[in-house]
Amino acid sequence: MSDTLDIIKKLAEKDVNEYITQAADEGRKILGYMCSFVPEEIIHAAGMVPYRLRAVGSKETRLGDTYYSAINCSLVRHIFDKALNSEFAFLNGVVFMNGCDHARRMYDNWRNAFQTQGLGPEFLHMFVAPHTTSETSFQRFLDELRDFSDVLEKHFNAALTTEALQNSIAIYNQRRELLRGLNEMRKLPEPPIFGAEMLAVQSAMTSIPVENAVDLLEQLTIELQNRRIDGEGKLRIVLAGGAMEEIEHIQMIESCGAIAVADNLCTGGRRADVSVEEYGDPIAAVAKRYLYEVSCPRMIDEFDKRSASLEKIMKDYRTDALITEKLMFCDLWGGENFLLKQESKRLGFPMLSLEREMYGGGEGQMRTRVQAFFEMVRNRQS
Amino acid sequence: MNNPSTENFAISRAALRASRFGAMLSRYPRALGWVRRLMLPLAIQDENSFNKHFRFFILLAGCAMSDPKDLKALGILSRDLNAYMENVMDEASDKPMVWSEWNLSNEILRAFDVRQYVPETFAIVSQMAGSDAAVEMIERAEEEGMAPEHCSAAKTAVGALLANEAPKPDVIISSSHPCDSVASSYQTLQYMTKVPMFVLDTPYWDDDKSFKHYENNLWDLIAFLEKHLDQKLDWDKLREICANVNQTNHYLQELSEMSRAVPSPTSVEPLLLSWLGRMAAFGSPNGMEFAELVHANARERLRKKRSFIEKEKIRMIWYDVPLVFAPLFPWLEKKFGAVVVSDFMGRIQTVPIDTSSPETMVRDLAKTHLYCTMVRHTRGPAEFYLEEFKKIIDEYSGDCFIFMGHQGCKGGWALRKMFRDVCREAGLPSLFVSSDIFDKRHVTEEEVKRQFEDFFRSNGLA
Amino acid sequence: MIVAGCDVGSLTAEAVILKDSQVLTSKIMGVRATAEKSAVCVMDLALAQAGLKYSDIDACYSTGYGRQAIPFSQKNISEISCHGMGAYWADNSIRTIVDIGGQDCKVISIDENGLVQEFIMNDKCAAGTGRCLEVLAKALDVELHELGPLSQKARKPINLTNKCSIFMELEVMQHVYKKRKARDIAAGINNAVAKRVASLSKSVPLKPNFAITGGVSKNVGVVSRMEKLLDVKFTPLTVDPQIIGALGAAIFAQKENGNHD
Amino acid sequence: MISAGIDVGTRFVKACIVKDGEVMGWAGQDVSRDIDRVIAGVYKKALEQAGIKKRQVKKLVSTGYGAKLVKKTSFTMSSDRCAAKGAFALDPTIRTVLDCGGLFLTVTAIDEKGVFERALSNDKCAAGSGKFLEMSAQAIEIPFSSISQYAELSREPYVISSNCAVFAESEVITQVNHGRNNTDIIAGVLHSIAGRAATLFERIQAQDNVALGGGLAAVPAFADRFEQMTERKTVSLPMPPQNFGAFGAALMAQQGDPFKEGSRRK
Repeated sequence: MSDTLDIIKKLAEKDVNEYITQAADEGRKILGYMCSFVPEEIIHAAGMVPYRLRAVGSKETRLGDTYYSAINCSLVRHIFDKALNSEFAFLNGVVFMNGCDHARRMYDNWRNAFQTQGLGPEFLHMFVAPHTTSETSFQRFLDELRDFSDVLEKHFNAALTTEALQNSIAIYNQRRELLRGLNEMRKLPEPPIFGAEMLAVQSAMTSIPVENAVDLLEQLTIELQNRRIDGEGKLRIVLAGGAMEEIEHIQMIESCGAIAVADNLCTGGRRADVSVEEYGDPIAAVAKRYLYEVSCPRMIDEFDKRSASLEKIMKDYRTDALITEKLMFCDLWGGENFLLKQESKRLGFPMLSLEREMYGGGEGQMRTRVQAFFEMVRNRQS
Repeated sequence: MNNPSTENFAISRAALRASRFGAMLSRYPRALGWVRRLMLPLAIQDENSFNKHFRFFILLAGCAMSDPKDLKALGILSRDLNAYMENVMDEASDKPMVWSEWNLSNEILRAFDVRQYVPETFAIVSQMAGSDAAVEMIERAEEEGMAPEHCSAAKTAVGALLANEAPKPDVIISSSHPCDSVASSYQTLQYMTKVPMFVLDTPYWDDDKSFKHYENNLWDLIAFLEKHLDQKLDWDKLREICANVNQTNHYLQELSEMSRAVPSPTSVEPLLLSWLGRMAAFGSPNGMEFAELVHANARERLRKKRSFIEKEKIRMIWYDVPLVFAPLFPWLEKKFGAVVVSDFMGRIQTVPIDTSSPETMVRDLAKTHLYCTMVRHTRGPAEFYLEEFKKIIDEYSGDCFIFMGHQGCKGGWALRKMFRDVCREAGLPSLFVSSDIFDKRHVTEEEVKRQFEDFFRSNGLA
Repeated sequence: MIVAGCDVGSLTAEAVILKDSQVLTSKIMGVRATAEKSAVCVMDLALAQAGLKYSDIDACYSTGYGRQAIPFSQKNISEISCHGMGAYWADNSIRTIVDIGGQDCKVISIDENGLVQEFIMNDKCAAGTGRCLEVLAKALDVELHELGPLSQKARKPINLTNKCSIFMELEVMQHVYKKRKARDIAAGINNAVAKRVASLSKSVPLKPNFAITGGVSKNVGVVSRMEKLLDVKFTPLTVDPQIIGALGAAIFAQKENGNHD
Repeated sequence: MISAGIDVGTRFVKACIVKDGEVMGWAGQDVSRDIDRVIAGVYKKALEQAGIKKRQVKKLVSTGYGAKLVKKTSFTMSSDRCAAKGAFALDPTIRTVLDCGGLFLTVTAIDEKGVFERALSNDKCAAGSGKFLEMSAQAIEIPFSSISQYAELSREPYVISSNCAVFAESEVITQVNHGRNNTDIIAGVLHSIAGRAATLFERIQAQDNVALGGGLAAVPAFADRFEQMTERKTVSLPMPPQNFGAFGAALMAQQGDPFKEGSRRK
């Protein structure tokens, strides 16, 4: 029994938690953001708390649909629905990113709602990241990070010093190191934590101040030392995909006879444990980490690297199979699925693609597919 | 499934034959104009095995263009189009083959000694073959596991590759505009062809930093091409092309402005054709001549206060164009006297290129690329669409707005509310049709027509 | 040894009892309010027919949508594995099974032991399922079982272009209103469904021999069209295609519990 | 003057006979393969009810999805406009009409003179339509007429958010297998359809008063849920909601040239 894990799981189930309220009470500003490319360190260095927007708790997309259409991704529809329902009223600002077409349009829609319906907050910023990893793109990204720092300084009257940024990098690296430690344990034949639980941990970590995250992760690491999941007869799988919040979904997969020991999910462990270099120009170090390490299908020139990194994960974590998770209408993961399928044929690992809508149900069909897939993997192994 | 045709370029060859036939016909524009006029009532009926060929003929004979002079211009354009297709299919050529994305205007490529292929335009080429090849290619790609949500143009590109309809590339050029679909499908094309690919990173904003960034990208592209093609860029040739482009753009831009007149002396068709020209004839003497001619014809009509279509009753502003339902335009014209006075696809809004030095050329090319249709709107914030839209509403005396939404365009669909708000403020009735530019499976022609009819009726336009 | 398999699907529930690798009895019935009730009911019927009691069954496995909710089963196995195994048992030369059920369709590739090697199941859209056929048949105003024979007589099948089965229904209605012949529309419907399933099969290696199961396998129109599209011949199975799932479950029960003879 | 309106929808055909703005008779029937006979039959029934002869009808106007199937009409008119017309004639305080039909949800805004302002339809998706409710009710074996009674018993509606009506149906079956009450399921289905209607309602920025038309509006539980969601009261009109279209069409016929009204062109 792990107390900290239970605390963390509770955190993942809600969007507002006591840590965030406490930080707000202490006068810290909370800045919402949408995508893994948004540099948390810079927000933190400006004295604010970065907070990742999630769809958790959303039951419908009624208001979101007044802006978005039925061919838009259910994640953004849920999140924007929550926004229109004033469920993100505790935020002092939101940073959007040109991650994908659905998400980047939220910048437009939110501004429109701000103008027409007075939907807060006032600070709505578009953070732009390149789609390629060329030197030219790197320089542009560096520039964008500097501009972002300036904007934050100006708007929130904050002083974003080099020293502050170095400190922020250090504490975020601490969080990453702890996650790395947990991931090491997941490589064991008897991992201490289920994939569903790990997703909860990762989701929770982006919804609380990093200082609390480090504390919780430290306790969790200690508690998990003695926790073991019986891996006997269970397949070890890796999950890949875009945004994934539904803990129950991974529980369903694991209940079919598997443990998810690693993931490359947007809202999960995708490169979450890769640190920022702590020497040299801190902004450049941040730029390097975010541009080169958050490999997402939106980066057009990096598929080989993504594939190699997935292959390495599969080897390091000794996984039996890959399950990809895609939200309906996601062009980027649609393409990535296709490529991974080709890779799975080339490299000979079993792969299953699942498609779903955020909190959209469909468990029955999904379970049949997963169970049959696991049976198939076992048949192939024997 | 049906056995894949082993013959390479089967569809493209058929398209070329048809296009040559069209070019031949356009040598007798007056006669063609009459035949067209007589046959049009048949073509605007629903598609069945009987009139499929009629419709195909109408499409070849200039869609809704009826002025013989315009048909002559089409003939000029089709020369380059034919040359483009011949080039694509010329497997014996030892010139390197470069694939370049639809939205990239390709002046720089033309200044190299290469053959060029625009993967997405296969959908248009296949339509010229008078067949449902586009849908076949889409199905082909989907069967192979391509994501159904991808833009149908991207799916056709992949399908064409699978069906041996695409030439083998030596290099690929892509970019991150206009949408995720492109970003994703080019990774697929690169994976399947395993050749070097250069990706231009499209900036989001319209500020100096963004233009500079794109300009740097173009310099990178030139370095990349010089390295992989083992050639030097011919700057003199580029200068000549840029000069032609300036002229062409000047004509087309004026042409799109002329639609402000009531009745409109021109419509979306010449502009769309110029768009097709973008792939085959941009910066070429023929392309320029085409632009000059359609421009002169429209000016002539403007002077005489004559309308482009027979009886102009409804002036429509369009969002996107349903290429798959090309006979829709003649139908709208005949039945309702409806003419497209402005749209986001055909509208040319750009800057002249300063040809005085390589630096100025690359600097201004960067701008022209970013001001290119679709790229101009999709890459940035909603204002890029809406400000232009408001201007169109102010200037073009439109009666209604048609949002012929396209399934691939998630970013556009996400802005639907704002488009609607603008329309409401302007008191402009709006129709939102869910369709697809190349995929007939999404909605039938009958259904689209029904929606149009209801919409015109409801709003007292017809 | 006596084993049983129970398949509770979305529309029907089936039970099969095997004794020493021979089918002792099989039962099919429409589903009841809950999966549990359906299972108990159909198994009661099967047991009664065979003159057996629950305690006589050495092992019972379950499959189908309701597979988790069946009280008397020791293990549940996905219907994909069961269909593979069931078809293999009926004819051990079968390597590819196309199953078109009410709510879904799947293509299954099995190895020389009847075990699943590869499979695909529709997840994008329900067009290409039995339910879709049912809806379209209703729009055409014919019974589901008439659709196959009717389509065989078609001369000029219509072309249904729509992707969504609900909107396909409107398309069918439009053709009806235009007075197209019912047989041509029926053929159009069957072709559309066959095409959907055929395109799904592309992602699975198609190895001979082929079998087609599920309710739609009774529709000759779809089956013959599929054969044409995939360029294959389906081997007729000696077992009622509807009990294949339950049969597969029973065989798994036997394999995993029997003394390896 | 006596006029008639026929509304050929995706699920039902309705006919209405009107004399000087007063309803004389109306009838409705399911669509079926022999649509011509259905239309003729419905028309005949309506005439019988009105107690008049066919030739007494001066003008006939058709509307709805299959408006063109009606022969000898004076003209056809879009259903959004007819429904609005019908509702406004019954109650001139109406500013918004939400027509919830078999496959399409349409919301229409009208001004204080009853002039059509704008209309919106749902996205091309059947999951928010009467068809979906019908299919779900069938799947859990609830007769369409008692949907409301069942839905009222629900304590914890299970909300289905799937985008595909057929898949949503299999989701319904899965939930039944998980032992969920059919009352919760039908309430959930109603909830999700009402949600889509409410979205449309939001989109058009609807003004009071509001009238619900179409077959779905005849399901009281649907109307209740819709009211709860939008926090508005809908006006109940002295006519079955399925009939607004046919009634409006008949009124249009009385009015003569319909295209003058509300025309934006100078």
